Amino acid sequence: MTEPSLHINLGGLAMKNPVTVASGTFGYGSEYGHYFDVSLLGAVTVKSLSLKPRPGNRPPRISETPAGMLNAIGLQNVGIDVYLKEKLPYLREKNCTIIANIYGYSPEEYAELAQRLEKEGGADALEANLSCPNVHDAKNTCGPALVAQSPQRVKEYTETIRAATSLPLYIKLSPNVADIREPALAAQEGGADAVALINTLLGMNIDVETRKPCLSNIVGGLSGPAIRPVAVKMVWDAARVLNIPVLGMGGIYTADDAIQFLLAGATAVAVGCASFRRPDAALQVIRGMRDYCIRHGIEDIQKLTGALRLQ
Amino acid sequence: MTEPSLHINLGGLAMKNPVTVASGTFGYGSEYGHYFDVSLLGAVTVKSLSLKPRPGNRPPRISETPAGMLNAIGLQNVGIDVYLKEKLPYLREKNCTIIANIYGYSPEEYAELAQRLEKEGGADALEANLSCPNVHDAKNTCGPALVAQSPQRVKEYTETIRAATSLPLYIKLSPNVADIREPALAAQEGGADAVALINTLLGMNIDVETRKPCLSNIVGGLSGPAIRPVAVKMVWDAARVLNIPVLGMGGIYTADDAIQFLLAGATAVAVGCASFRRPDAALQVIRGMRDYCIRHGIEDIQKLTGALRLQ
Amino acid sequence: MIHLLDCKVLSNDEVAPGHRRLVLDGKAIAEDTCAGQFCMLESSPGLQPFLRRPMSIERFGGDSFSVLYKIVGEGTRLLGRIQPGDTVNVQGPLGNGFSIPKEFKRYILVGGGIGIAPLPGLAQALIRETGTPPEVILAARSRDILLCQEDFTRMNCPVFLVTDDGSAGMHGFASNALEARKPDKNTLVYTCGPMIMMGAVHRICMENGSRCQASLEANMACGDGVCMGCVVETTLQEEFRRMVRVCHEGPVFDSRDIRWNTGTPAHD
Amino acid sequence: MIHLLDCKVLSNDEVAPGHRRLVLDGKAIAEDTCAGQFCMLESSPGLQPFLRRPMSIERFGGDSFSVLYKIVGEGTRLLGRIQPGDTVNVQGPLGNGFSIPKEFKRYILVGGGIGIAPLPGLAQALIRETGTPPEVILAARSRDILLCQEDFTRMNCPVFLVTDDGSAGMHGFASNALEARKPDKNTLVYTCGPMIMMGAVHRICMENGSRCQASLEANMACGDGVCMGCVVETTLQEEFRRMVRVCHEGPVFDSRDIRWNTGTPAHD
Ligand SMILES: Cc1cc2nc3c(=O)[nH]c(=O)nc-3n(C[C@H](O)[C@H](O)[C@H](O)COP(=O)(O)OP(=O)(O)OC[C@H]3O[C@@H](n4cnc5c(N)ncnc54)[C@H](O)[C@@H]3O)c2cc1C
Ligand SMILES: Cc1cc2nc3c(=O)[nH]c(=O)nc-3n(C[C@H](O)[C@H](O)[C@H](O)COP(=O)(O)OP(=O)(O)OC[C@H]3O[C@@H](n4cnc5c(N)ncnc54)[C@H](O)[C@@H]3O)c2cc1C
Ligand SMILES: Cc1cc2nc3c(=O)[nH]c(=O)nc-3n(C[C@H](O)[C@H](O)[C@H](O)COP(=O)(O)O)c2cc1C
Ligand SMILES: Cc1cc2nc3c(=O)[nH]c(=O)nc-3n(C[C@H](O)[C@H](O)[C@H](O)COP(=O)(O)O)c2cc1C
Ligand code: FES
Ligand code: FES
Repeated sequence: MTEPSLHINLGGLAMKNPVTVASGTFGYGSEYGHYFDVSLLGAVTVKSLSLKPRPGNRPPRISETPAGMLNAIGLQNVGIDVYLKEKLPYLREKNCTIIANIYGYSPEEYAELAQRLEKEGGADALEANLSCPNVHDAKNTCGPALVAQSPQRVKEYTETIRAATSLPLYIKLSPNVADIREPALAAQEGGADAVALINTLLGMNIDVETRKPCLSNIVGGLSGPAIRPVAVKMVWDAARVLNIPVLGMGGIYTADDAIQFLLAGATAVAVGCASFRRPDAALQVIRGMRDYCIRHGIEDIQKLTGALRLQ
Repeated sequence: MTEPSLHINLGGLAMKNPVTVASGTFGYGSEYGHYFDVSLLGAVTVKSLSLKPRPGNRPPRISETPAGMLNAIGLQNVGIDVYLKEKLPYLREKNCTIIANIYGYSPEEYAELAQRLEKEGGADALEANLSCPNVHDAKNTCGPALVAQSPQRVKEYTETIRAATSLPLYIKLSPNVADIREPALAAQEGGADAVALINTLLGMNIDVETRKPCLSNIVGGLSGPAIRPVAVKMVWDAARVLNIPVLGMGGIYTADDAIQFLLAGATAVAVGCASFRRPDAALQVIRGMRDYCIRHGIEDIQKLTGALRLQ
Repeated sequence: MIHLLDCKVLSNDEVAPGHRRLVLDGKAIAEDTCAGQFCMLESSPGLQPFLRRPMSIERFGGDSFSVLYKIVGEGTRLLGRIQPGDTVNVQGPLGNGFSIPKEFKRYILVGGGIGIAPLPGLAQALIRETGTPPEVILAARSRDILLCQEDFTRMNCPVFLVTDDGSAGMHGFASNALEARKPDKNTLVYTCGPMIMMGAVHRICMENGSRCQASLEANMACGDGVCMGCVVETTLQEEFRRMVRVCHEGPVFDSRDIRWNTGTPAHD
Repeated sequence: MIHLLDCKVLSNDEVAPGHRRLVLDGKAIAEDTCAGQFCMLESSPGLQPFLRRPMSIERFGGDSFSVLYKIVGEGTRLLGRIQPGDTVNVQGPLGNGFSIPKEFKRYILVGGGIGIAPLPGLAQALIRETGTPPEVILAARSRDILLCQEDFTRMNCPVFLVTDDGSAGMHGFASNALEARKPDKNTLVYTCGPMIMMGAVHRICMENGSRCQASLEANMACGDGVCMGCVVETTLQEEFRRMVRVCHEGPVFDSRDIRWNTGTPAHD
């Protein structure tokens, strides 16, 4: 059989295959360059960028859990200036497709980040992280603290960012909601080109010998294979009501995992903390998807999106 | 050192130790009688009872996931009449403390179940399951479908059931909410004696070879060690704002897991699908908690509730 | 009586490509089991996989019993790595085995693939109860995975082979082979194998007025009647018996009680 | 150069109660490593545990290298069950090892418990670079887990033992033994062991004007500078260097750069 087409288009971004990496799990791309040619990825998604560098939370920041991990990094990142000067050149030289994930303290900060990244050629698409569970102080938060938990705020933030850029704009949402369709539709109404699902689930781990939380921030975000069923369900829910595509993620480790997300309705997927376990996990996912297409006689991988059989 | 006291009181119910089993994972108690003396449990919580017997959902109903499982049983149960006639005598003869979990289609059905169970001596406490993810048809639901996802409805249901019984009343809540404190406080306001956290997380698994959902109901509830960090976090959130105790559950497999829940603020815990893996899991949890108390010089296990060290 | 035992591994040898026999030291289980019952094995002491694996008890007697398994996924792959001397936690025997009513003239066993596992034990019991070795139809994809053939020939059972690819015996399916054996209303057929095969065997039996006992498979969590996860749909009228548990009411059912043409059985 | 290799297991023997040495065939890693670097091992091919385990590279040379490990939890327990001939996936060498400035007169190695692992390799490098065997303080809870003693005596290093329970050498802690050796401003101390021990060693060094390189531990997810999970707090002023990655800027740090009295280091 002929080589299957793996090309997809994610809300205006042409990708040579449906696989990117999840923000925060692949650094700025170059870190994994010694394991494989990162330009083979459909896109490289970089760690959340903020206007100023951020030191992040105090350690310990990670804790292992059954088939997963908690993190409370707190968005430690180099900031947009260093990114543009020191990290971007590698990605551009390699000819990578770049999704820049952004984080701000207000709609205006997001807008400024978007504007600068577009103007200075820092990204081919933007993913606005409205759902980081680790930048608030667990001891003091009260009420739904994430923008992504309020459809109204998702819409406002999206509109503001939308107005600032013509790059493809993805809104990254949190699974810590009663109904993922509400913030997803709000992002669509606000002008997003796609939604990215899911960020980590809020979680907590305690060392019973010391009786202390395993993370200095007390709570963190749960990722890894453990959460995959939750993520697939949310993609399935959202994809059926949206007109814009879904970038699916959460626990993808193998090509089969990734294909579950496509069948549930995702147009593209991101490999997250699986890269920590297998630095070339994303590459293996791409290869496995290609093999799956050949084995199942699928000429164009886009045919898999939403192709769940209910009968 | 002297034998530690494991006694606790869960919203009016005296339990000889803080360990019960999660509804739906221990049948009606007698099933596990050939593995150990089930009266050693702090309490036996029985499978959700409805007014009429229910056949449940079509198979397949379970699907394994990383460090967990999905189920979509759909509350297959013998109904309250058969329970009272055929199941209860075993538990009473064994002298078990009984928590009867109830499920109805309306507040009135819950109230009727509560009333009959109290009148006919069918329970020492009641747990109202307002959070079963498997009794709705995934294809047709729209909007938050669970009572437990609406604080307003939680309060109404709780009030109605409260008015019908003087038994200790626990309200079992769903993790599929943005902020667990809202339904927890609503249950408290409605007159609950405790809240039970958490029911399963909504999830989905797909067989990529057949492209079909692994469950005939498409979506199901995720349980097992995979969800433990999510459950501990919710217990921690709820316990800090409630005046009533919390019955914690979700992924408990070992005594250490159970102690995490106590430290996070639970007064008692339930061992769920771990019993499928190890029929005597709950017994081992009790033994391990006792050993922990001895090792740590804790004379009264109630001292562990909320004893997380934040410094 | 159901036991929960740490069993010492006596051997774990390959018997055909991708198929192994795990022999376990476990007197209590060996003594209390009968043909067609199964056990739940821990495929690893860790959390992955989380659930036990259901396996038919193949041979049993004395202090030990065996399971014959096919490596299909993570759990069976881990089972395959177990060494003699290791310990495996086993829960069993579980479920209801085959029953042996005496009023039939012919007994035919139809095993497909790894579904053969409980049938040698059944043949032995039939010989004991009826005095006559049953006829045996062994079906497999191809010749190298036709299992247990010698067990049956040793018991003097007439054995009929059938393979999907014609590499041994008749070319075709188990149901074709059964049809060729002309079962009649004095025939009791026992079958274990893929659902699709058993459905076909059931239909041949119905067409010929034979009776059929089928040993079903289903995804299981507890294996012990508790979780309600392993049900199959029946043809029974009472609402209450519309869904029966493979682990508890089964795994062996009268094939007439099963709704064979239902939507998505777990493994077809 | 960092490699991702499937390494064949050459041996995996117990060296002390609860401690083993895993010797792996892996030329690329053996060639590219230097004392104090580490690797990330898969403790099992399955999903549990999910993360790799960081382990110092102990011995290296020719085609193979080893890790010396203590069994503390699930991951190391699984490592302990690995058999010669099995394959382990290894990522490494990672991090920055010890550096050997030549301006010091005395070099003292202080290893506590399993923290001894990278020190024989360091002693060898010091002998190569400075011509003199360094002094070595070996600390452990009790005599039966004092590791690698022969490695040092074979290299003619003066070895000073210290145990918590007095069962061998001096009775006390590593820092007491170091104090007794009277380090001065011409002394460079290298230390690896529990955080609490290294903090005490650091203080003794500061009190005596010595320099100290400490090899830190932290929970790690990627081991390779990506996840930002393994940071420790530094005393450095620049906001940007307030948190440094143990896996990338470390694991070896100048002890003055580390904030030793901070709240909850992962393992103290
Ligand atoms: C009563 C009974 C008796 C059985 N006897 C045997 C036997 O003697 N020899 C043998 O090789 N197999 C037998 N099976 C099938 C065996 O249980 C599965 O092949 C095995 O569970 C697959 O596990 P895995 O991890 O390798 O595969 P995976 O596909 O990775 O398993 C994923 C999940 O699906 C379940 N599953 C997968 N295949 C089956 C199946 N065919 N039936 C039930 N659940 C399945 C697993 O238990 C697990 O929960 C029996 C099944 C049942 C219900
Ligand atoms: C750079 C570095 C080098 C190391 N070198 C060695 C060595 O040579 N020999 C040796 O025996 N140990 C070494 N360790 C510690 C070793 O990594 C842990 O003992 C091991 O990860 C424990 O895993 P476990 O599953 O057995 O324990 P568990 O306690 O079950 O592990 C749970 C989680 O905590 C992490 N963890 C537990 N203890 C430690 C620890 N002390 N340091 C870091 N993470 C930990 C694990 O990686 C895992 O994510 C080193 C650690 C680091 C960071
Ligand atoms: C260590 C770590 C750091 C992360 N940092 C970010 C981040 O900076 N921005 C963001 O949007 N998501 C971040 N995430 C979330 C991931 O992008 C992803 O949504 C999540 O981990 C679920 O996918 P996974 O289970 O495949 O890892 C981070 C996740 C991890 C594990
Ligand atoms: C097979 C199965 C059936 C269940 N049935 C019920 C039920 O009838 N009523 C109920 O309130 N919860 C039910 N639950 C949810 C459990 O009581 C528990 O809340 C959940 O499984 C989380 O705990 P665990 O991870 O320890 O299993 C069921 C769970 C499983 C796995
Ligand atoms: S597997 Fe649980 S009831 Fe059958
Ligand atoms: S472990 Fe990931 S940055 Fe160090």
